Amino acid sequence: MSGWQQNLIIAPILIPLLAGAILLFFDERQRVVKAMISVVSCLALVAIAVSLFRLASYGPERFEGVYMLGNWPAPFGIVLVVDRLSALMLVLASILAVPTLVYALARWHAAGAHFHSLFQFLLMGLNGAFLTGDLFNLFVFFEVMLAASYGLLMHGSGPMRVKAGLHYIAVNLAAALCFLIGVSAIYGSAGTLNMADLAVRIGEIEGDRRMLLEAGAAILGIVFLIKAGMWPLNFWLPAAYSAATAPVAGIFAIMSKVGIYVILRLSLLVFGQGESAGLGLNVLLYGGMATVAFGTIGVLASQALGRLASYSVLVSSGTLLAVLGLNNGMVTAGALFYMVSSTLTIAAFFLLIELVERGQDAGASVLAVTMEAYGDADEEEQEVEVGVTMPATIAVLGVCFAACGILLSGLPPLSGFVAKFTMLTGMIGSGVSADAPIPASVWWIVALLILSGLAALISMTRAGIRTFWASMEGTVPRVLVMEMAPVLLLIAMTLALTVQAGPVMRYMEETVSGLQQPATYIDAVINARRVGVEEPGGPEGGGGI
Amino acid sequence: MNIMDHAVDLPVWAALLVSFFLVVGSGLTLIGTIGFSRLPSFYERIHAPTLGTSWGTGGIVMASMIFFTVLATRPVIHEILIGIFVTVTTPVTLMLLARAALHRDRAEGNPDVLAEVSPDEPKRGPALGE
Amino acid sequence: MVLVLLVCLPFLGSLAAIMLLRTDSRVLAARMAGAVTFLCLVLTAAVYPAVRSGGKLRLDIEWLPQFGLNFTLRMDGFAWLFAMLIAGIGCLVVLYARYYMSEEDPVPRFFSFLLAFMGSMLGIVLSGNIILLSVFWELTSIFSFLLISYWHNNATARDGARMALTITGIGGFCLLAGLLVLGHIVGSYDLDVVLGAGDQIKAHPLYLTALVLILIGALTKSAQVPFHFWLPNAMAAPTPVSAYLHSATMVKAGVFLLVRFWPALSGTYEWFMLVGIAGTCTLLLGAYFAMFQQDLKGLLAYSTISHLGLITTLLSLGSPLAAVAAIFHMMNHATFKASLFMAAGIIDHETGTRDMRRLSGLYRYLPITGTLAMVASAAMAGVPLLNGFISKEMFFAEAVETHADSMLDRMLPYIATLAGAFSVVYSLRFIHTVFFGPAPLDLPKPKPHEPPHWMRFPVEFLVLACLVVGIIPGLSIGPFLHSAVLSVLGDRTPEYSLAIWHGINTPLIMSMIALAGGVLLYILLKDYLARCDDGPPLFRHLAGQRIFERVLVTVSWKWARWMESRFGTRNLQPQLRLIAAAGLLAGVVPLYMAGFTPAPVAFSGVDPIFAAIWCIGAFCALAAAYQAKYHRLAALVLLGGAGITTCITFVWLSAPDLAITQLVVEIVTTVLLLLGLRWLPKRYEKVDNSVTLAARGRRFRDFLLAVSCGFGMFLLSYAIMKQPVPDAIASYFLEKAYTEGGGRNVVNVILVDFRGFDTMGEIVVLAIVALTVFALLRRFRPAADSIEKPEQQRIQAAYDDERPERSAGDTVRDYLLVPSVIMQWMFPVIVTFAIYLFMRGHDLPGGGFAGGVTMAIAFLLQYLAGGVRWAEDRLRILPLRWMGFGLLVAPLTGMGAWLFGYPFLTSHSQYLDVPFIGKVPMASALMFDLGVFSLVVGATVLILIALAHQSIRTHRVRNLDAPKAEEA
Amino acid sequence: MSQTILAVSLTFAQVCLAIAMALAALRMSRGPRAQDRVLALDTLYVNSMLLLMVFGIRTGKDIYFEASLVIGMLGFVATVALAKFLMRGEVIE
Amino acid sequence: MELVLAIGIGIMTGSGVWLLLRPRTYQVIIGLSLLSYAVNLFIFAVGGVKSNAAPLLGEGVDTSTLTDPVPHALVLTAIVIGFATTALFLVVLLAARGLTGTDHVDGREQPK
Amino acid sequence: MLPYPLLSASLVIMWLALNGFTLGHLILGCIVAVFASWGMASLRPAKPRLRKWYLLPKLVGIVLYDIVRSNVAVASIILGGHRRQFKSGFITVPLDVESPMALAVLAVVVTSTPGTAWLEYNSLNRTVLIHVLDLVDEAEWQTLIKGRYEALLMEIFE
Ligand code: NA
Ligand code: NA
Repeated sequence: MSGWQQNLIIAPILIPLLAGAILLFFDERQRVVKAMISVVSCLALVAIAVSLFRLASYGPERFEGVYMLGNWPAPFGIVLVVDRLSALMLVLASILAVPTLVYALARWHAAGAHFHSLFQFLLMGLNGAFLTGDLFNLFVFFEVMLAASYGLLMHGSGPMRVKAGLHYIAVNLAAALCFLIGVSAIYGSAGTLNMADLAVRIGEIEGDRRMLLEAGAAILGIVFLIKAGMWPLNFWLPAAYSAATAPVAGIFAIMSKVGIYVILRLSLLVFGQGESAGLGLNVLLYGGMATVAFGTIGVLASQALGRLASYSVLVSSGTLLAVLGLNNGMVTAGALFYMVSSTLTIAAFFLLIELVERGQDAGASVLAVTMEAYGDADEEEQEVEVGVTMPATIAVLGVCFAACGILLSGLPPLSGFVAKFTMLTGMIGSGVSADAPIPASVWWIVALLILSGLAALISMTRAGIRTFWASMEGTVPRVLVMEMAPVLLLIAMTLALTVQAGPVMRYMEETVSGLQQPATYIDAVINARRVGVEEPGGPEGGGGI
Repeated sequence: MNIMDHAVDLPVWAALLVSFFLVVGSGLTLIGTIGFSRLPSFYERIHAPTLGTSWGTGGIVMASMIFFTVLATRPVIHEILIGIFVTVTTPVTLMLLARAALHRDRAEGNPDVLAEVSPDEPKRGPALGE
Repeated sequence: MVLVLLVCLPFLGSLAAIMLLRTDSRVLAARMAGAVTFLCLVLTAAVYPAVRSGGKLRLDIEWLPQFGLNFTLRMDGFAWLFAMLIAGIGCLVVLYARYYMSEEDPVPRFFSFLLAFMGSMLGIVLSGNIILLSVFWELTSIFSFLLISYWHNNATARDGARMALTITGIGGFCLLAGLLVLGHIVGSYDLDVVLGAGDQIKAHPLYLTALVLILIGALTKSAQVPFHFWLPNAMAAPTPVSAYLHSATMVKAGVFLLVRFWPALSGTYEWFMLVGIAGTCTLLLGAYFAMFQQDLKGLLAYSTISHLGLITTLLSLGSPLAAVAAIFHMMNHATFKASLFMAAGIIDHETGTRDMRRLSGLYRYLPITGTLAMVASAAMAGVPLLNGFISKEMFFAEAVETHADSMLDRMLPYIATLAGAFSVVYSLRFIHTVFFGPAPLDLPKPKPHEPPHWMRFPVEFLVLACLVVGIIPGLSIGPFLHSAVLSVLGDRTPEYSLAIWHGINTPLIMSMIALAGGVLLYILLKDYLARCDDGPPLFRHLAGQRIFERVLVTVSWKWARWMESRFGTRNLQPQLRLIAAAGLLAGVVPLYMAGFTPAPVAFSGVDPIFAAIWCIGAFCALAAAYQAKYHRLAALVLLGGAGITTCITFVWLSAPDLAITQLVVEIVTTVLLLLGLRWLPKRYEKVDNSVTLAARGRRFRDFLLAVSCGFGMFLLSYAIMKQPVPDAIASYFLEKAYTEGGGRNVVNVILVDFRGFDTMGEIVVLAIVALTVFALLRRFRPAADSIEKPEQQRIQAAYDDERPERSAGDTVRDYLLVPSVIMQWMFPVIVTFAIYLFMRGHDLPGGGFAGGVTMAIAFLLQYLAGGVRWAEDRLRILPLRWMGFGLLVAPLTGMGAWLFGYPFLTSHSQYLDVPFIGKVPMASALMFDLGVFSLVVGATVLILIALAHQSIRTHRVRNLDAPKAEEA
Repeated sequence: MSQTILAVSLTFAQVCLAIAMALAALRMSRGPRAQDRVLALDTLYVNSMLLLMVFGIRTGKDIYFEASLVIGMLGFVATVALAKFLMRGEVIE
Repeated sequence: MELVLAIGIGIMTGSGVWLLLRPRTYQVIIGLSLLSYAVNLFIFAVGGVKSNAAPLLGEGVDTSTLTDPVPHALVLTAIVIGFATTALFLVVLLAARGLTGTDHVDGREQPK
Repeated sequence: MLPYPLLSASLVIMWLALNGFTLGHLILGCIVAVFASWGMASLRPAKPRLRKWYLLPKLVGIVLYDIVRSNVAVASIILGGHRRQFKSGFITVPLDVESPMALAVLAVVVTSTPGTAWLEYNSLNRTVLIHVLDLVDEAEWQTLIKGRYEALLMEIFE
């Protein structure tokens, strides 16, 4: 490994880390400086993620996407791996970060201490989880991400957030313990922590050790299912996501996707072939379906927009899980598209909700009451009246809301439709040969997908009518351009996804075909060359400089 | 006990000395703890563990020092730090705890406990029972 | 290119219109919309030569080619005819709306939606890819929603729009699924391919599935029974919208689809039955309902339903002639129904009501409009010399002649005649009630008069069309119809003639019966109709709308809420229970499925002392679990016992590093929990021991779960420990730690070098937590019962107060006088020890983390000894600086390797030979560890001190509250 | 010879200390008062420290020494905090 | 040794899980602490347990006789993270108690 | 530079005891000790004035001896608990020393000696409450503490 391109791989982790650390040296009152550091970091992340995305799309022949930390060879040291999938996730995370951060700058970043540091660390955790090729290191980055998310969830304090935070933390601590048990059971039975090495070794493990390995993997799987929000392990999610401040909920949209990412990664890399192939696919399939059903119910049952959005997260996760459970390349490619689209959608929706509800008297007064009762008057920064009443505010909000509704229910012309269409085509459409019988489970998924879309449609119209036409009479919410622009940007991205569906889907298909050939990944990791070392074995005196 | 292979080179006198200190140290500690579990009142129990923290620790520290010094044929004295720190810190614990107990007993009006001495009644006062 | 322009122009126009934010730009918006629609009309007309006699225009733009979804536009004769209809009537509607819409309405928005809707509709008819078709299909649903709800302050409009969207949305989703199945059968979504694969489709086992799904789509859109009820409710829309949506476009989309897929799907028994039943029911019920409407637009709406039923019925027959009739009637219906809607709109506009019970004798005010309406109504009733007559004749003919042996088929002529009679009744009623009879009383707008000419012009034009087509069908519509029919039926195109007069035949007799019967029936019903409530007898209470809304509310709200609470929870305990159970299952099921047999339990080699220590540890753990509810301090102390057992285990089993770390963490954790304990409520054992049976049950279940989890972990850990240690990566570390990592303590070398990246992440976690704790505590408010000083302090303060010789705080001062001296003197000692632990980490047990925590304990001890004020008066720790420094040093050390061309965190280890001193280890890893040390100190101190500060903060809060309480 | 002598005395010492720990643990759970429990914890700490030192002699390695030293030097901090909590109801004022 | 350790891990897990399912926040935090002991020991145990074979390199130490250092490193990381999260959980439960007035995990007393 | 020379020296000795004696560690130990005593200085403790520090070993000797003696005494009380009756009790001892450092040393001495426990010091009337396990004669204990330890301490400090 060599060249500056190689060092780009670690940049998505280091940049937010350094930014977060530097931010600690500034006082809370130096808000502008803090905001600037944060924004610059996020923009740099976008640039780097996009470059990595381009590099990864060249394929492993032209870009060696393995970074050996400390120059230690693969199964021993920790490696970071950039392939199409991780590059995609990096891009998604970073382009989600910019609008949510900008949105937060309007008011929310001042609602508590250390918002920017926590935000940066969250990005660090996300990027690390996407990049790492090591199971335990994955745990560490999970914890980084989660720890930051705890802080961000409770950013702004208040009883709802703290209560939700308590549940969220308790659940995630239990999950973290499972994570540790799973990883160590895998280490105890396979003797390695490196994912690629594990994929190699799993073929050689026999008998009892294999069973223990599978037990460990299953326990590990529970963690990712909790994170992804699979029913019945997902009750924490609506409470947490709907309690968080808008920008935080916005960036949280990608957090449940981390679980999905890991499941996708591990199931195809380690459990893609061999004796343990397909471990737990049925759990994904039926669990995913149950999740979609539960999410759909929740979407219908939600009166508050925040909960509606949170349940949409579950629908999105459930869809992905169920669809991944089918283990069908074409569908998986569609699922990746869906993941990107739904993440952007949900983020946009969370951001939008706050603006919309700002116009509603009830919500506003509740907020005011909590602020008064629980805010710490003497230390709290004065709540600045932000936003001006623009004539077109309602119109723009309405258009955005409609766009979100269209996206959530999978109606054309936005990317939600393309996403559903691609998945459905792989399940029941022209992607399946006319002679191939379609199993019942697929029909169930199709039915659930359609019903969930319908539920979103019903709920969103209900909510939209209530907020825009029935109760917003006369009151125009004060909204800053700085808050509106991020929402518009996110929606514009879904529009771009629709227009560029062809190239994007081609990337997704290549991603999936890459995942389906784990040998490439494994070779890249195991045979990655150390700097300044001719042969494996190392020079005299150690890997010194 | 093949685990003691490293002690092959230890002279018998040293072994005896080490054993002596070990037995004394651990024995005193045990006695102290027995006292701790058998003595009837807290103020009596508070004395018992000091057997362990004084010569209980001292004995084992000595044993360890002798053992490693003889074995390594150079003075190994870092164990003495343990002795010093235990000696210095145990009183802190005991004082604070005993005083806490005293406070509680007084607050509860326990008649067995000596009240705080006021200048006008220099010796034994009645229990703080109000 | 023309095709793209046709589809895109309306959308561009729509965008442009919405940009006209100023609502007073009414005329401008209308002009632009008019221009756009007219341009579309001209463009469509211009391409006629290309589609004449079976020609086709086609344009392919790649969109998602690998999934068979392309932006394919395709225009054949049928599409052309429809496009003409859409653009033509669109033009007229725009013109009409220019006058219809009032000053207060935000008109640009209206035209924007209308244009977008028109674009979507054009998209449907021009789609050459069936998925693209469904895209535009859904767009029409969305824009029709916006159009119907245009007057959104009106609750009826909102409800109607929502219902329309829900029904057509459901249909749209089904249609998409059906089209996907169609694609699955055919292997392509290209319309031409699909249309060419009719036999293959009909033979496929999924034919019925596809058919049903597609039919749901088509029938919902066309408002066919039983999905018809949305249409009347959509009448809350502005009349131009109704005129457009419910004559030429929206509802026609459904029958358009049936015609479009007619070659591919029709001709089977299933098709006949499904489409036929829906069609005939709609035909009859629609007409029946229409008779009893009191709302003008409601009447027209139900008549629309009925006429669409007619078209559907025609299509169900599967005969080519019937298809011709269907296409023809689509055109005819569009013309007369659009004109009728506009006429109704004029009446509404002029009189302020649409209620037929209030309208009467308007002919004297609106003679021209009245005449026009009469002609259009006659067309609707199927009176000869008008276009409606011809297509109805064709329908009667087909009803008689087609035979697909079934009950339905035998009944069809009678149904057709009856429906014909009904249509005569409602047409007659429309005219008679509104225009004849006495002058109207108490109209909302008392002086109705003829509208401006250009508002009436569309009606005139359409009525003219009715007449022209009705009188000279072959010359007017003939060629265009023929090219449309040709493009649908291809070589199955039958011989047909559009003549008015075919001699006296069965259809003519049927027509006569219907006309006569209709007139008779109207005379009979007249008086009843003038008084009755809105809605048909028998079915008045069976309002589809109400049923739908009730079902929707029940399913989507009541059931959903019930199920949400049934299958979800907002409580923590069930969630944790589920996680524990899931973890247990995940661990057990794979083992059970694979037939795992645990290794036999071996008692040999058990060190009795070790076993004894674990007895103590287990005892402590159990006792802690038992005591945690009421005896918190006891639980904490017992937890310490379990901790020390863990620590001894680490030592016993060769992990001195772990033991040290565990110990220091243990100490800090204890202090931490104690700091927290002060803010928790007092809990007394006696208070709540009335345990219900249910609670006992829950406890027993939890107990079982806990025991199972414990047993599971026992099995798992025993099994793994008993496995021969696999050829792990460990040997590499053991071999390279010294030679390449430059340290003898392999664990530490792993931590700061081999896996230093983990450590970096770990310190970030610590930093994050510290920041979060800090942020959270800044807003901390203790509960009411914790605000007060602890009981002990109050007693001691009171004691000090009581004695004259004592002053406040004497007790605590004396209490700490002697201990604090020792605690202070321990400070430098512990600091030295912390540095020692840090320095030697690389070679022997210790390291940055243990050193850092030890350092933090040194600080903590001073807080314990002297209190917050005393300590902070002397030690200015600035934890954030320590943290920031640590967080920078660790990665910067790692980045140092870049300077030499090595990857991040590559360590540099060397023993520097310093004179007199000897070899000094100079690993860059030490620098990294310094970062760890610094961060750990900062974070630990920050957490502890932030918590400790709450005590003095609440004193301040208490002081602030005190005056308030006095005032109150 | 020395091995035997040491083996016997080490075993004796370990048994004594283990019993001592057990007694302390019993007191810890029995109480009756909080200060008994805290004192028991402190005793348990000290006994563990001694046990670890004996273990060090038994293995002949002084790498376990730090663990004992940590207990000896820092173990009292937890007890101090507990005691202060009992006395003042608050650890840091 | 394995047996003793495994039983110990089992008992700590059982106690921890029991407490984790209790309604009071303090019980939960003690449960989490017990569970993290159990899990740390489990991680530690998977490398195989050996007495007197600490992974410290010295002159003439046969590396093959030493224990697997990897789990040790993992446990160290786990201890740190466990400490951090315990601290956080504590503060959050205090904040929740302050805001809701109860120490029930759901922020309100459950009906019996 | 060196606010507490004796402390610094002790820390250097501690450092060397921990690390073993090498020149490098001597230097490093000195650096650490200086650093640590600066830390101590920042706490601003009441600075002890050691007058006759050479008497310290004497004190240590006496105390060690007493501890041995009382170890035996207390052990016999515990082991013979049922056979031998003993009576424990509180005694109040008026003290003359005032230096907190000296008081601390006295407390350490009293508490380290099994059989006596330092309970509370009253700074107002300068008395200390001591609990004695085997209290036969109160006055004897008072003279023991005052005469045997306090006098020596008064000599050493101030
Ligand atoms: Na007083
Ligand atoms: Na004593």
